[in-house]
Amino acid sequence: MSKIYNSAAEALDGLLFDGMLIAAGGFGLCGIPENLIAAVRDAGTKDLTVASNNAGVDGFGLGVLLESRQVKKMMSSYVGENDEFMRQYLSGELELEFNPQGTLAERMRSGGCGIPGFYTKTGVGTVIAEGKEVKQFNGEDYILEEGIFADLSIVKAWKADETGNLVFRKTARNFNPPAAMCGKVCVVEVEEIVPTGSLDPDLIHLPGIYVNRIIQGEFENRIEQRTVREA
Amino acid sequence: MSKIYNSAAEALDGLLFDGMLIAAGGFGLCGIPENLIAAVRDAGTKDLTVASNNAGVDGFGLGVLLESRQVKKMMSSYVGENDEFMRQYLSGELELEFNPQGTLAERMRSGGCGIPGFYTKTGVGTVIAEGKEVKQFNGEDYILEEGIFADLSIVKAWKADETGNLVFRKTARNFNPPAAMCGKVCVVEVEEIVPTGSLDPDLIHLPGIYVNRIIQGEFENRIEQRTVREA
Amino acid sequence: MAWDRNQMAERAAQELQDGWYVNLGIGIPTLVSNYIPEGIHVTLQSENGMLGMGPFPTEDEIDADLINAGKQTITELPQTAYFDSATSFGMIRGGKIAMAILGAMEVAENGDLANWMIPGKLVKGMGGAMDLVAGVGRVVVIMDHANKRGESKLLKECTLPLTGRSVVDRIITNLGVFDVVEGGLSIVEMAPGVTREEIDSLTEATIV
Amino acid sequence: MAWDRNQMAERAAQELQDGWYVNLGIGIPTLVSNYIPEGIHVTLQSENGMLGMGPFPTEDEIDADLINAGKQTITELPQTAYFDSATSFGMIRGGKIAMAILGAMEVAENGDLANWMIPGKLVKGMGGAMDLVAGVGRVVVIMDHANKRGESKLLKECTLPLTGRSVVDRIITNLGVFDVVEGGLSIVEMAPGVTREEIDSLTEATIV
Repeated sequence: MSKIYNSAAEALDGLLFDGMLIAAGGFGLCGIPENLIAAVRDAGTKDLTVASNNAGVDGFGLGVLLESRQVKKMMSSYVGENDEFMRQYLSGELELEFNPQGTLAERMRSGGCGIPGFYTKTGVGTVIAEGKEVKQFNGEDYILEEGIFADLSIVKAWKADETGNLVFRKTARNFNPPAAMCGKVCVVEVEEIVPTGSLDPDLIHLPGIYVNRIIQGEFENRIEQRTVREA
Repeated sequence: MSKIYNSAAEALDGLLFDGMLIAAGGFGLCGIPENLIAAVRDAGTKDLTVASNNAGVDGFGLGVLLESRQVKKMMSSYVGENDEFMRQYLSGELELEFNPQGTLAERMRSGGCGIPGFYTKTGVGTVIAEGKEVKQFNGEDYILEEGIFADLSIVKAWKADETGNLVFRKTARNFNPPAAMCGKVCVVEVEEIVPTGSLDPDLIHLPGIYVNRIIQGEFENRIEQRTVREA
Repeated sequence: MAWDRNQMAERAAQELQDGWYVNLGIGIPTLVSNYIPEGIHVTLQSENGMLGMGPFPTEDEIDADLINAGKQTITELPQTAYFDSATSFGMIRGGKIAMAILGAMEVAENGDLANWMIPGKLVKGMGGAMDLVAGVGRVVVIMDHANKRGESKLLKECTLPLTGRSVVDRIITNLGVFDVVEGGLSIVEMAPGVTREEIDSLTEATIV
Repeated sequence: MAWDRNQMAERAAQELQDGWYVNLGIGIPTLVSNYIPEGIHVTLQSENGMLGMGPFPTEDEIDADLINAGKQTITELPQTAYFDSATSFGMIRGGKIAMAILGAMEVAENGDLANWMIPGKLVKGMGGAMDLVAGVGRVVVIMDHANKRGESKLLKECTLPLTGRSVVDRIITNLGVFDVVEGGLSIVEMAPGVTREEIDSLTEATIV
């Protein structure tokens, strides 16, 4: 039973449905599953809820799903790097649930680890705490945050072996492992598929058990803020 | 400010006090901080609570702290591989708090991650649930488990660089990362200290931020169950 | 003819599906790995932090840093990945392991399982058993149908402290295969030569 | 003479202690890394998953897979370690980061901090700011003493939505250094030539 698929469209076949919850890896435009996002756009799946730290930019990353009006709701920590997002949000076409960045990452990991809720001090006494249960531990207030259980995870890794063991590269790791964990099904796009046995078993970032389908992607690797120093 | 100390005794200097809670890495006798355990015995610190999956064997691992009567309470998932443990437990000299193995590991990670409590299905409807808060998520019962916040972590790694970045080897990783995370102070013994810059930044299992003091240890690497097949 | 230990393990191996990640308990469940059908590839998890558990090592291959959850020396495979205990039980609790095959002391007709302690006897702890039964997709128990005193281990209600409530899906004993269904246990299969009357007389649990 | 941006950053750098792990926010806090005193070694965390953040890259070194939390291209150092976002905020929430130096819109005399949204204006989100102020050992704010309309940003109570309650330990403004203490703010230091009268007249918060 091979996990390797020939294209992003093929890898998503049978997994998409209107109204579903998708968890996506990436931070800004770094380490985003750009091939799978494009395939979701091509499939035309509607009323998506997308859990992702950011919402892409105009015309790239999750921005393409906003342009095509496929997203009903975003669960994010930082957005608004694209005009279309803001237009839809301000006009009430798009729902937005802000999550502190660490809370979002931990909610994804929790969902993947069978933990439906955990307590955190993050956001206590702020708008984030509104409507959430407060509980004291050692005399201090904490709020209850719930695990995210996604229908589908789409993530980007550097290398996969044929069994789905994954290795990420530098800060492109970011939300990809927690996003991968929290989906019922996880589809991964990678820069390189390597033969099983060529990755060191001690140095695998995410074991293949979390990975259902793999494609080799083509990457633009766009940079949001090119900052340099003199050589 | 060097993290490297010359001996286990030196590395523990000023960190030990009667009645403290120590989290220890290791599974069975695999990946246990044997040098640091011996140094705690030599220091004679009393009334210890020790969070560790197992309790060693007679005369080795945490067994030496039981023999010297330094342990008041164990928080473990599987014990009784040593007679002295059972003698003290059955005679009421030693307290024992059983934790399901995964709950123990998650409680350690949670403590290290500033999470004072999380909900799990593990142990629902069993003696483990007695006295614990039950909460429903999606119509199913979960119990509240609390994070472990240790005064000191003692762990064993394969390699450390001078800044405390750690790499573990095979199944000797086990409880060491979560145990390392949950201590106010963490002391690590390793097989080899390598120069900073010689570990691949992508392949570090536990970043040096979790590590306060490092020693090079000497290891017996005892095997509990030597099972072999014909060559 | 009731099944022997190896036949029970062989029958249990037929529960496996290609591509599955599986956790095998200590005892008879360990034998299941000897009978995995051709064409079925499963990856064995060892809950101390490993996917892709290989066979016992040769004398030359023994490595103190490479043991399974039963603390036996083992080997790795090309697809092996190591991880820490929090991650390991994260995948167990999170339902990523398709099936656990475990031994048991008692199973009740509602799927309650008792396999970790006998009051008054030496209590060694539950280890990872409670996490496994709470988390994995499907729990299959392999055990003798009756205890040494000839009493049924398939009960109306467990008498021993539980490992989990309503967690067992299927039971494989020396007499046959049983599913936990509404109202009791249903017979999926009987060992060759075992009769319904035998099963009825040796089973306390309701057979539906 | 009030401090300028660079002098505020230089003053903030004196808050650092040898061996500390530190998170620097976007804006003036980023400048702090230019003024780390000799003999003080600190490791900078970037909350998108990195410890040991290096300087901006040369044109040749630019790598799309290596950015900081402000999404700027950066470089790594010999001691660098990468990790995922859940681990990154685990160490933040768990108090492993000794200090965060952050910008702010308003700080109240009880340490309340507002630095993530202005109602009616474009809301981009809190990113990691709420996690940082809730989790790190010590929170130091660098900001101008007054806003563009000349109104104090050190208030009795914040008017903007909060990032965290009672989270700020110390505030460095162009006029001086202030600690959050019982009953209000105490003056730790005044910029050269700044008078107590100036501070009193430009500060809404209680000075104790």
